[in-house]
Amino acid sequence: MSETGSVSAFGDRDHLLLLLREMIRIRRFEEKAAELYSLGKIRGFLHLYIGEEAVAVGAMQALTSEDAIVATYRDHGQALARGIPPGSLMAEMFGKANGCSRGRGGSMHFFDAPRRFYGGYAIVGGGLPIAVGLALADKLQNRQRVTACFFGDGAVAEGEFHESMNLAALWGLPVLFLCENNLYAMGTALNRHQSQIDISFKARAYAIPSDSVDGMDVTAVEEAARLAVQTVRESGFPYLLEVRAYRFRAHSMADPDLYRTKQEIETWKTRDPITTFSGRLRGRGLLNESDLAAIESAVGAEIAEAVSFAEAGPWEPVSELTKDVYTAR
Amino acid sequence: MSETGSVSAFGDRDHLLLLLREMIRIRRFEEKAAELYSLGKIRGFLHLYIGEEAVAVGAMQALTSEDAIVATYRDHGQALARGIPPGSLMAEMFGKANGCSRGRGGSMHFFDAPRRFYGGYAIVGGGLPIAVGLALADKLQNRQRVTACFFGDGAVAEGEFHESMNLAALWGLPVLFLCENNLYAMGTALNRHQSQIDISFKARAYAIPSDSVDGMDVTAVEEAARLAVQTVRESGFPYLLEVRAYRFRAHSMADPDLYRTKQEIETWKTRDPITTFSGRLRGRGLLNESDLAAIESAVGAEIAEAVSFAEAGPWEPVSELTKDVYTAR
Amino acid sequence: MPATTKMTYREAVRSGLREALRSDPRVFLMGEDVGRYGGAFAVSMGLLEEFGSERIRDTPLSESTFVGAGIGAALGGMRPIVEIMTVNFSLLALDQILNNAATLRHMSGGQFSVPLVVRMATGGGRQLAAQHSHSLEGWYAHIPGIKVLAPATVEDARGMVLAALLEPDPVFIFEHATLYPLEGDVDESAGPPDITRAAVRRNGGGVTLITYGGSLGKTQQAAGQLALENIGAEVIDLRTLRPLDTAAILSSVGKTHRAVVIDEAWRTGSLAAEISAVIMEGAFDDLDAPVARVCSEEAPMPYAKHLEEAALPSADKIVTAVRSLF
Amino acid sequence: MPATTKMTYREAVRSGLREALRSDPRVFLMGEDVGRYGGAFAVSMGLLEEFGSERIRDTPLSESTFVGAGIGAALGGMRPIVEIMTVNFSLLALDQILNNAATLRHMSGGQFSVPLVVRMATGGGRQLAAQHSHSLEGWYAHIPGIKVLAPATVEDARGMVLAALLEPDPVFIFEHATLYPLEGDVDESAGPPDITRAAVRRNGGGVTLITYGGSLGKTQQAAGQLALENIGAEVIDLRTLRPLDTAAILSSVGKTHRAVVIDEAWRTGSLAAEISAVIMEGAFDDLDAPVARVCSEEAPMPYAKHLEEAALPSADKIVTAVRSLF
Ligand SMILES: Cc1ncc(C[n+]2csc(CCOP(=O)(O)OP(=O)(O)O)c2C)c(N)n1
Ligand SMILES: Cc1ncc(C[n+]2csc(CCOP(=O)(O)OP(=O)(O)O)c2C)c(N)n1
Ligand SMILES: [Mg+2]
Ligand SMILES: [Mg+2]
Repeated sequence: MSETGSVSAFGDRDHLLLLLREMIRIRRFEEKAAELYSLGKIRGFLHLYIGEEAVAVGAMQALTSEDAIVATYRDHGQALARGIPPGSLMAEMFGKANGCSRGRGGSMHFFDAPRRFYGGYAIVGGGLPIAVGLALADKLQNRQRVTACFFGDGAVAEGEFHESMNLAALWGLPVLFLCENNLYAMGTALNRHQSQIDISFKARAYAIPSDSVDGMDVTAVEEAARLAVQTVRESGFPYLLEVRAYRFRAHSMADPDLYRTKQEIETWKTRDPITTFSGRLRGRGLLNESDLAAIESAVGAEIAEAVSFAEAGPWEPVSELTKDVYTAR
Repeated sequence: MSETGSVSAFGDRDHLLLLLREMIRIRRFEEKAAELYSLGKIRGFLHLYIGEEAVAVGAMQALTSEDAIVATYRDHGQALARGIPPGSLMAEMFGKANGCSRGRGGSMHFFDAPRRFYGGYAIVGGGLPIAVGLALADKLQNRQRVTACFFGDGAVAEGEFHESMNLAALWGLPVLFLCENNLYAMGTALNRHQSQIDISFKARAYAIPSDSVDGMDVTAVEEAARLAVQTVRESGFPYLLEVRAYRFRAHSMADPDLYRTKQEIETWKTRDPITTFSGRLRGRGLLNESDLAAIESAVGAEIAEAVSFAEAGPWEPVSELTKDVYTAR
Repeated sequence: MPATTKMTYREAVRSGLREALRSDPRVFLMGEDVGRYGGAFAVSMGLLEEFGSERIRDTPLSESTFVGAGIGAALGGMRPIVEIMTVNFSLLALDQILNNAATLRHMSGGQFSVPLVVRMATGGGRQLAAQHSHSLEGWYAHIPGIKVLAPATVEDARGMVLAALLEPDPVFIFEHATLYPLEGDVDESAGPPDITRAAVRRNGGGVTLITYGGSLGKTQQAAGQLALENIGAEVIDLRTLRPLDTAAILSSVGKTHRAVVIDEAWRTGSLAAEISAVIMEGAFDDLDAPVARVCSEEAPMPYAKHLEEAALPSADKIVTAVRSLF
Repeated sequence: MPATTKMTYREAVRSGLREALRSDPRVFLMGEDVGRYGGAFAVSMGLLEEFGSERIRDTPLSESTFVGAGIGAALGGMRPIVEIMTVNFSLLALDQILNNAATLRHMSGGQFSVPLVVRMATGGGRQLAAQHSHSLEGWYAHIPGIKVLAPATVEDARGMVLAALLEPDPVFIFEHATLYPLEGDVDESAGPPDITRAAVRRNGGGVTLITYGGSLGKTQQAAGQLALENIGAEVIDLRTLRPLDTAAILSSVGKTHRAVVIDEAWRTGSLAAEISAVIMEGAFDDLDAPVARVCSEEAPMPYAKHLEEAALPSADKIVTAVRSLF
């Protein structure tokens, strides 16, 4: 039970409860998604974020609605924390036309133009150049926006990580590179895919400022993200933030999870970002059982509603299969 | 006129004269190639190494005939220093069947199996993974060989540089990554293609040992290369050697060379690796005019012979165009 | 009669890999998660335990480099088998494939050869959407200097691994991801099959259905339906997509006078177009009707099941296409 | 009558770029050496001086990332023109092209669009050997979600830049490197051409010759030779390779009853195969002879001049192919 996490650094109790609620929303949303996957309501690949909720929730606090997000295939947490309605996400996973991508993307490809959520990318590393380009567009149009680009530790091995870091730094582009280091790329542990495992250190090869932070501690992530975003916004220069976390579930629903020990997973679970944070809040008298019950019940209702929204949603007509391959003229 | 270069570090006068002769061979070979290009005897792309002779000559001293070479499209110097007969190279550039690649590769694609010269690669960065694989084959077969991989500063920006460094270090593969940093990638200066211009420093992102050395000083290059190769051979681990040099000629015969000043070129020419080295040898009484004349005349004869060899070579019959697309069974 | 074993396509590939690893010390397997994880499709499950981490090598996410390293290792005397998890990620390695693997022998005047085997899963049908459902075999079949195999049966899944390793040049094996659970009987003592020949999977005189890989099942199904309509469909499984066994195609068309090509790729510029052109050039006078193509709709693959189904070839679409020729 | 100016193909592209840069502040150009160097083919010479380094951006050697950055910049409201020095290097960016540029509009349910223009030099014929002589337009034409243009004339070289920038979706322009010195008359006041239509470059009733880009000259030459043999060749310049103007192809074949497709790519799996299949499907009954293809030999391109010439299509080969149809 970590006692190092700061609890009151970011404003008032309302904000702290918001952080907690946001993490719980993601957790419950995904537990429901897993259940619906078993029922065959959701298909394809499903990558759960459970255990990593503090990363997206902490990071999103630092961004404004003007900023842009580039996400990964593990994008439920990123999308929910960004404020995309859970109904729209659930409907997407059902493949319904009221989904955030009209049911065409599924779990891996959430898009939401109003919230500047530029998509979950399923080719590992594929989102980084996109983020560089979005930031370039901002720079060329003299907008003080930040583009936050999420990617995993596995993506760091891809050439595009290297190219994107170099280009963003060379051109002075406002990108927050946010590495969700959960110690595994599928079944391959960090030290078996990186010859040098300190990811934030790698930023020096590009003269990019960087930091790393405990991703199991939501306020620590928020603090680090605020500093990072502020640095990017003021300097117009990129920044690499490595957030060290752990996924409690398998890589995807298809993964038998044979490459790590139960013991390792259990040890990490003692650092569950939700229970440790709610424990800290409780310990400081900021949260009691009824607060938690209220949160859980509101979240439960929200998710039930999301499922109903998805269930009720229409299927895109087959006649529209090729619609939007090109813009209608 | 640099006085810092060591002159006698590597053995006797014979060796020092060999270094000089090797550089002169490359210089004269390329001057002849440029002339033959104007005459239309050589076509396609021609990338001259003039100014960078000390790099290949110094580096090759450290390698044995068992070691492997992966070269670039700017491969004349690399090939000559490796000991491929100039006739075979010249014939290749003529497109003749007695060329080192049967006339199919031209200037950019020299190959020579007996000397383990695995080709000039014309896709920038494309040779690095090949070198990693050659080293992997050595490791898996318990051979104590080194694979030396040449590439330019421009290649450092490509994703394959990053991926190859990581993989070679992760797997502990005996690759000498040899970056010929001549400050330009075509018309783009180092500081306009790299956000952080210290190339040898980048090795730290992979926990790879590295060094950088003055590429205008042949004995300095030899010394650094010997240390690097010894390290690789003993450790079975990769090493990055950055060799800082300058090309006196344009990028290729097609390049009007508008992106750098005459002044800059002239300043670098005062550090010509051949004249400075012969000056140093002379200053220490190791070289006199007749030695130099003898070298020049031997080299001149060798190159004249190479041209004759090329001129006399046969054309590959058109009927063999598709030969060796696949192995004949 | 040889003893056969019932196994899945997945197990058959593994059986081929195991035999190759046992019989030739130069053979090794590398790719993302082929070791500890057991392979994204569980193909290599157990191989790490049997052969150790020197020969079953997990790679970082670096497709261009580990494919290039496979080329280099082949140049260096090894017989690497590289697994690219799926064809979708092979785009990142396409430069190494087209510019190095495919050129080195020819460009070096025959001095060097690249005996490399690359395996990858391919195809759609699993609701994986636009970035994970490609069928790019046709692109690979365009490249001189490489060979392209597409095992459609459990037997070929095993045998083609062995056959590929006998080749002195780069071979690419495309395993359709929906086939992994498919069951069949395999003779594990059989040697490598002849990969120069297409296979006639069903005889018929009324129409030739030409297909490969993941579409064979749908095509067989369509042939069954057509039989009920008294149309005898001959089903050709191309097996090797480069070089094509054009003789097999032309001889069947010479008999049936009609042909439909079934290919999961997008229609325009598909391998199906090549087959159509080959028939145009080699059997024009034999044709009683134009060669038809059943391919995927020209759109990024949608996630939703009904849309994906509508996008892909199906037995019904094949039957409809055949009917249109009469 | 509009005033025309004599200029090279290279200058015509530059003229198009300059007009685009002048008229729309969202337009910018990026790529390797487009600035200080003036472009590997001198296309962008002078643009850095006129428009400054914010709008004429030299990139590091990072094809995947600067193409991806073009996609991102397009998403962000700009109108990027990305130059990939040559098609040979575009393989390194193909993942971004196929998986991102081509999919984002569809996959996002129409929310996002990618108004990106990518230009690249293509083709062989300059003795640049196996890694620098590719013709991969056919691969690009396979990709739904993008458009593919191949200007074969000096006028189109200029006009297509302007037309591409009017498109809301990604457009790829292939400039055959041997065309840059070609001279022609251009009306610089002309607006963007209609890129939905192929062009009939020569009328004739005896055979349809279908080609594009760098092969138009050879095809015209062949048509001239055929005229001497009293074969009237109609020459169709496809201009847009995706989507294809099939109506133009079919209507000409409906008239001539014979067709030859000329395409510098390797034959198997070429765009020429697609054209042949399109004619098979749309004009089977019109054909008096099978559609023939004149493509490159299936080998990595050799450096030696006589071998390269033997590998590439030529006017002679076209004439021979046409003769074989009679
Ligand atoms: C280019 C590419 N190669 C392989 C894959 C298959 N794959 C999907 S996720 C994954 C692991 C990625 O790990 P990481 O970047 O750490 O993200 P995480 O899943 O841990 O969030 C792999 C190998 C892919 N999607 N893209
Ligand atoms: C992938 C790729 N992109 C672009 C090119 C075109 N090109 C050829 S050489 C070159 C510059 C390379 O610079 P560097 O690596 O520093 O080598 P140098 O020429 O200076 O020896 C470029 C851009 C190429 N051959 N390959
Ligand atoms: Mg991870
Ligand atoms: Mg350089």
